[in-house]
Amino acid sequence: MTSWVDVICITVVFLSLIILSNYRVAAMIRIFAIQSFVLGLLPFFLHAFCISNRDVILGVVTMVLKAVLVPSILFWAIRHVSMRSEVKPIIGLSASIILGAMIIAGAFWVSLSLKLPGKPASDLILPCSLSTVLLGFMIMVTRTRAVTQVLGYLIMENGIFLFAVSLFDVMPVLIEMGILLDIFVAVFIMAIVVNHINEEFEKNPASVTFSKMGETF
Amino acid sequence: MEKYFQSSWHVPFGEFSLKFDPLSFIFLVAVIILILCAGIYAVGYMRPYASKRPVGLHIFFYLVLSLALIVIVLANNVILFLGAWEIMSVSAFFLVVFKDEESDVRRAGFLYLIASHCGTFLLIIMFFLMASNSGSMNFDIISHAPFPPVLAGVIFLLAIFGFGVKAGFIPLHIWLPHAHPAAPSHVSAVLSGVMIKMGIYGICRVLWMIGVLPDWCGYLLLIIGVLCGVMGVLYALGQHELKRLLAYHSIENIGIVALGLGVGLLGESHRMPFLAVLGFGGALLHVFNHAIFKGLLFLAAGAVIQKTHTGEMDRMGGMAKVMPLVSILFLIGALAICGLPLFNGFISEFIIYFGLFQGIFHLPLQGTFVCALGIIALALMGTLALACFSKVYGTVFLGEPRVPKGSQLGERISLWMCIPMIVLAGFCLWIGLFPRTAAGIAFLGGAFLSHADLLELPMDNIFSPLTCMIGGVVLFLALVLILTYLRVLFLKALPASVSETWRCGFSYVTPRMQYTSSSFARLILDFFKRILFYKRTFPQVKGFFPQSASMSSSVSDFFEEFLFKPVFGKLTNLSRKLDISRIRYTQMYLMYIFLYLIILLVWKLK
Amino acid sequence: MLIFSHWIIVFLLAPLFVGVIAKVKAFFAGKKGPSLFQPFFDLQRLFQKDSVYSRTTTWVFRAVPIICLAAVLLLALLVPLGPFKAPLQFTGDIFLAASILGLARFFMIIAALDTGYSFEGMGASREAFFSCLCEMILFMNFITLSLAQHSISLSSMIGGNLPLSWKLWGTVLILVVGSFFILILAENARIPIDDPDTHLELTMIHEVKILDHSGVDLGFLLYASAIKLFVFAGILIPIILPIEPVNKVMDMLIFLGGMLAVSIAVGIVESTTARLRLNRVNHLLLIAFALGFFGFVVKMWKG
Amino acid sequence: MLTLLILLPFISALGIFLPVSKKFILKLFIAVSFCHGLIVALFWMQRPPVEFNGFLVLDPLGLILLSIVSFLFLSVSVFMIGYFKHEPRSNRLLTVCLLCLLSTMTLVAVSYHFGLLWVSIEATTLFSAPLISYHRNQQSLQATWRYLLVCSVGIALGLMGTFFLAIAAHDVHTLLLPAILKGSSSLSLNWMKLSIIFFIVGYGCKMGLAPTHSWKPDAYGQATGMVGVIMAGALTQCSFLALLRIAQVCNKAGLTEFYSSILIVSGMLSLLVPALFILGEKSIKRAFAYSSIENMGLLVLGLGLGAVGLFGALFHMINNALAKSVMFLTAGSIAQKYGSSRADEVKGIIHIYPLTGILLVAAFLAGTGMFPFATFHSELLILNAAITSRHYCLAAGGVVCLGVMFIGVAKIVLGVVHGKPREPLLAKKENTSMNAAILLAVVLLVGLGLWMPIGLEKMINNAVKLIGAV
Repeated sequence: MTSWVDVICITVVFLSLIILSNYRVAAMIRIFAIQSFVLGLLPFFLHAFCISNRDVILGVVTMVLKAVLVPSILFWAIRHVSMRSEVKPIIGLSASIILGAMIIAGAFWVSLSLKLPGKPASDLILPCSLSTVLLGFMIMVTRTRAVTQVLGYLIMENGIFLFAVSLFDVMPVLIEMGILLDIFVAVFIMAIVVNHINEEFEKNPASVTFSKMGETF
Repeated sequence: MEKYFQSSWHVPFGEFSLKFDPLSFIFLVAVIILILCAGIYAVGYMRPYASKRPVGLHIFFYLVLSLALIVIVLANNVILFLGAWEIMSVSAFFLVVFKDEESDVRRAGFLYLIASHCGTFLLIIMFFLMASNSGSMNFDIISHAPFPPVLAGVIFLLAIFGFGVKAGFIPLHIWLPHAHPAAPSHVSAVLSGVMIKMGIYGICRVLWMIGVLPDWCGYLLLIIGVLCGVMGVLYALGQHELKRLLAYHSIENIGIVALGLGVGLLGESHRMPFLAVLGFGGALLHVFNHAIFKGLLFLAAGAVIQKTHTGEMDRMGGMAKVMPLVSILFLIGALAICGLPLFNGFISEFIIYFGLFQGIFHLPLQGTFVCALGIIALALMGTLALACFSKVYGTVFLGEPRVPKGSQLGERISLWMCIPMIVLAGFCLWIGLFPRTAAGIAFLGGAFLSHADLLELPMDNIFSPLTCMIGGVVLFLALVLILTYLRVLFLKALPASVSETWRCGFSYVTPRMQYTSSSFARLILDFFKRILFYKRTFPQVKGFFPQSASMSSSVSDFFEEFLFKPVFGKLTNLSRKLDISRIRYTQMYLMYIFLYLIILLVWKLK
Repeated sequence: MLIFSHWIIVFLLAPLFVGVIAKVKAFFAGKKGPSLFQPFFDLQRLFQKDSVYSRTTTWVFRAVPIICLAAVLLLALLVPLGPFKAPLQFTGDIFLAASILGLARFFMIIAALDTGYSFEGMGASREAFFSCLCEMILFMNFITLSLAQHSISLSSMIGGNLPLSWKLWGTVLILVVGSFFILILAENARIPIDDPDTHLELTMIHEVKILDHSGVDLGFLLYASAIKLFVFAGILIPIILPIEPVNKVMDMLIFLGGMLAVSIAVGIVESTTARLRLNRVNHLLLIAFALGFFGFVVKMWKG
Repeated sequence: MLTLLILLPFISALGIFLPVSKKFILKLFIAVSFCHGLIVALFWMQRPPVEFNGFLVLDPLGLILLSIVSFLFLSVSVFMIGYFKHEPRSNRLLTVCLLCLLSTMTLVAVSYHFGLLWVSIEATTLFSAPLISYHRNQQSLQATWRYLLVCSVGIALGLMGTFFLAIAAHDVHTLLLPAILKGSSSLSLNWMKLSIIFFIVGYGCKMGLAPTHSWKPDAYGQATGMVGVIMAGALTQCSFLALLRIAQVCNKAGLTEFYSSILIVSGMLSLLVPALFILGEKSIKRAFAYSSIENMGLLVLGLGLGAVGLFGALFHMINNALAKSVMFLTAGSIAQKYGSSRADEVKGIIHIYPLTGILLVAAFLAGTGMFPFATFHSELLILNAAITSRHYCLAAGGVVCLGVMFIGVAKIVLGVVHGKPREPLLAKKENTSMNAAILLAVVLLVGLGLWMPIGLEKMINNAVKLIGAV
């Protein structure tokens, strides 16, 4: 079973890299949905042969929230936005990929010196989750559009989730649900704000650049 | 001589501890006299504003300021002192910005507030250094702890800068010439008379707490005194505005006080208690005297300004005929500030001169040299002040009015305004003619400050010359009386006629052709133009029938124009630039977080 | 009593001193010159004249002659005149001297401004300026002398064994004397700083301030300036010549001889040099200050 | 009791979704704030029992924060009476979000589990975001966006920190605070360190510590005054409570040195950065936002310095909340009167609205730590801590920054207060309840500055003991 966990970890990182190398928003959301689905599988493989209620609940809720609801909110958000693709990433795509690879290497290198206590399900969990978090961060930093930033944030969260789900049972289920709910609501509100920003653009297209920031009121 | 008042005050490190000792006594008396006089004066002075402005608020802040001043001189606890100090700064700020629609006034208030607050920060550090040395916030306990020389030096420097802002030490004086003219006159009197003295009080208190300082501190204070004194009076000479001129004179007088303190410090560090007492005593007496005569001058100037509705000296003239009483009172103040006999300024300057000469005789070589420098500077200050005040008195009160006569009919000067001035003038004369009491108290303060015992010192060495000096002055008065009598005798037989001033044959002469204050000061300012940045601008007059032309002269305050303004401007510019280039992309915000995280990780987990 | 004898000497000899200077100048100009007692005649004439006062002036204008005369009379008491010791001497009397002169100067200046005319203003302005420099010179020399004698009383600073120590302090004293001599010329409005005889208002300093005074007032002022010159010369002489308290007649003779010498020196300087341009005067005064300062430095060097 | 306190605002927030009138919403909000305040006041006499298996505990630290929160809501509710008299817009969303915030902030104050702490802090972020965009214009949306994004990222880092802490506390098998404290000897130090860094950066974002402060001027500049108060006074300090909780663990685990060195650096940066930006600033609210960053810097500096500094920091928490309430409420009242709070558009307030003018000056003096205001004492305490612990350069640098800050704020505020008055665009009268709300805070602040109640001192001392700084 451990090898399945390994596979899931690798897949998650790989999908993050693919999102990084993509500039079509719709495609990015879809890949994110796949990534979340893969992550949702993780609890089932964690505790070999003894799948607890807790794992089932966690897995199902994750899949429903992250692989279905969140992507559909994001699709809803970009439906009103005429742009379908990223306008200009700050760093070019190929450069992003190279940088992403370097970040992955860095994350693995850092993980060398950190030893997880107890007996983890897989030794790839820590480096992979770190890589995903950093890649998500990188997406947020390099992309200029609000939706893509939300995506970056979500990928980061996925990284954290990978870490959290697989490692321990310290958290009561309630708290974990709270965490998931929070993230969901965050995305929900972000989507609304993105939408509002968009409406404001259409009302007043002259000020697309956000040049004058926050002075009045 | 020392009395305590203790009460609990429940704030962190706070205790409501008041202490009354000779040092606070001198300042307390000055504060109370001036506050009362200026307060009574204000009753008359504020009357024209009563319906137009929130005078009630003004009075409230005046009372708060008074209370704060009193608490400052009595406070025996760091927190209490600092609290009262802040209250003083803030309430004085509100008093200064009484006429806040005028941009000059606003600027002055702003400058004052930031200067005094920044000074306070230095004081906070200084006091905490002292407190951490002794482990208590109580002044008495602090003063019992021994200070290592390096710490003492650092504390001294902090005190010089922190209190120097309030006292107006050059180059920290820049707020002073703005704030004093901006405020109403009774407030200027309090500001200049006692508030800036709180800086001196603070320095004295710190000196008392530290005890013996290394001797470079004394030299430093002497140099500061020379710089303040000479530059202050030179700047004063270059002013056209009456109250601004008086404000610069405050800097000069602070310089004189610093000279005295410097001598005292030298005496202390070289174990010459007599010299120390002379220096400190002279300085303290001058503090008191300056409070009195500067208060008088500001009040009189306020009366003049209320009458003429302008502070420009070049638009005044002949006021002695319009307001004879005020003119005499102003003359008394002027003579006192120039350190001329009969009045109190003379006494304190004499003691400081005396101390400097003692320093010349008894100090080592560099001490002799610096003291000699001090004497020369003091002499120069004296004559420059004389030039300055003869200019003021001559142009404002004497001669012909430079503007049409009708424009000088402002408000009547009420009795409320006259009585305080008369009282202050009385003090000038009293100390000038009977200096023994005041000087004795000042020496008591000096002895307290230098931890010396007055009874063991040869105080007669100073008191007997002082008595002789007064004898000489009285003789002079007698001579004046005799000569007046003689003159009356001579003139009895001879007719005296009244006519125009003899104009060497010119016939068409207007009052505007009189020497103005600017033209009077020109020679001296020209001589010092390199350090004063004295500029005169006048257009070339062309043709046979030239159009009207005007000439103007100005002195720019080096430290303000070339030190503070550029630095502040640069900082503001930098800030603007940062703000404009403030990254507009939200990504950058995230980038900072990312970098910060990485840096912390690398730094801490390496 | 001593006070009155001092004043009598001053009243009698001061105008004479002026007369001697005038005589010397006349001699150098190849003229016979007025009588030595001419200043007395002038004063007598002024005291008999009636006065005219300007409408602009106030009490200040009228008070000034009195204050000036009183000031110099007080000053005279601080200075030893030959065998007559100074009646008023105490530690720190130099400050009384300086400040009483300052008081007179203050009133002189404001009286000039009181007339409300630019000529007097001009004079006042110049007086204010040059007096700054003079005061510095005065105090510089006082410092050096006081260092030499360890006293700050005028009588003991210039008296005592000072003339005997020329061997020891010769260089210092030469510098002091030079500096002080220039000071005398400047303080008393003599050529090359000022011309007491001219009536070109634009160039004058002292004379122009008293342009509007007349009659008795003018008399007082002239008397005051004569006494001032005399007293200043009286300060200079004991620095150079030994006056011992033993032999009164001898001392008087030495004193009178010294006075004569000073007046002749002043006369010679007045006759042989031209009046300086106004903007050069401060250079001369600065030179005097530098001399004094140099003296101070040398004194410090010698310990 | 605690559960009730948390649920009360939440349930009333749900109630507002029913079709009720504007007036009713207002009344409800006031009632809830008062009830909340009352209950918190009762807690000062008698601490409530532990609830939910030790998940909800009210200790002195929590009580201090809870009282701050409660007071701020109280004064905002009073202010609101006046504010909505002149405001045509609906108050529904605003009130709902405020009530939810109250609920979640109460949760922050009482949660004794690091996971729960995280959840509640994240929830406060979410509920506060819609408040910033209250004005619904482009800038406010932009500001909201930035706030949301930065804080979410920060919170995500905080989550990682929580997980790292969980790994470090592997042997304890729980994230309940008392359990961790008890098992502090078995904590894995390396993971602890990692977790501390993530905590400080993560919750620092929420607090607005430099260099993660950048959302602050935008958000506070856009938020209405009331929201500014809640955010600057309560929300940021909620995150500070999280840092205090970590400090408890660190001090127990012997990581004080490690922890405080980072905090001192953060604190100094947070003093320096606003000083760099303030001089070019034009808007009152943005200036106050910089002042808020500076105060956060002071808080963490005090925490980092420990001992007296810690006492100062806790005292400063209270003072800062009061000062911020004065500052932002006044700014809000000006912004409502003039439609702007920029120094070049508003002039001479003191001539038209004397009381508001005076209050603004008071706000400025309180914010910069002038004497009769209690901020003076807490600033001094922190500076004193720097000097007694021989951080001389720190004290010197801090003083310079505070000085520049003072200059900057003075320039803006005095420019607004004084000068030739310009008529307000929307001529409105002074409003009693608005001014009363501000005055209340002013009076409290001055009162604390003149006399510190014994009970408060005891409570703070208990809290200091709880943190267990050396």
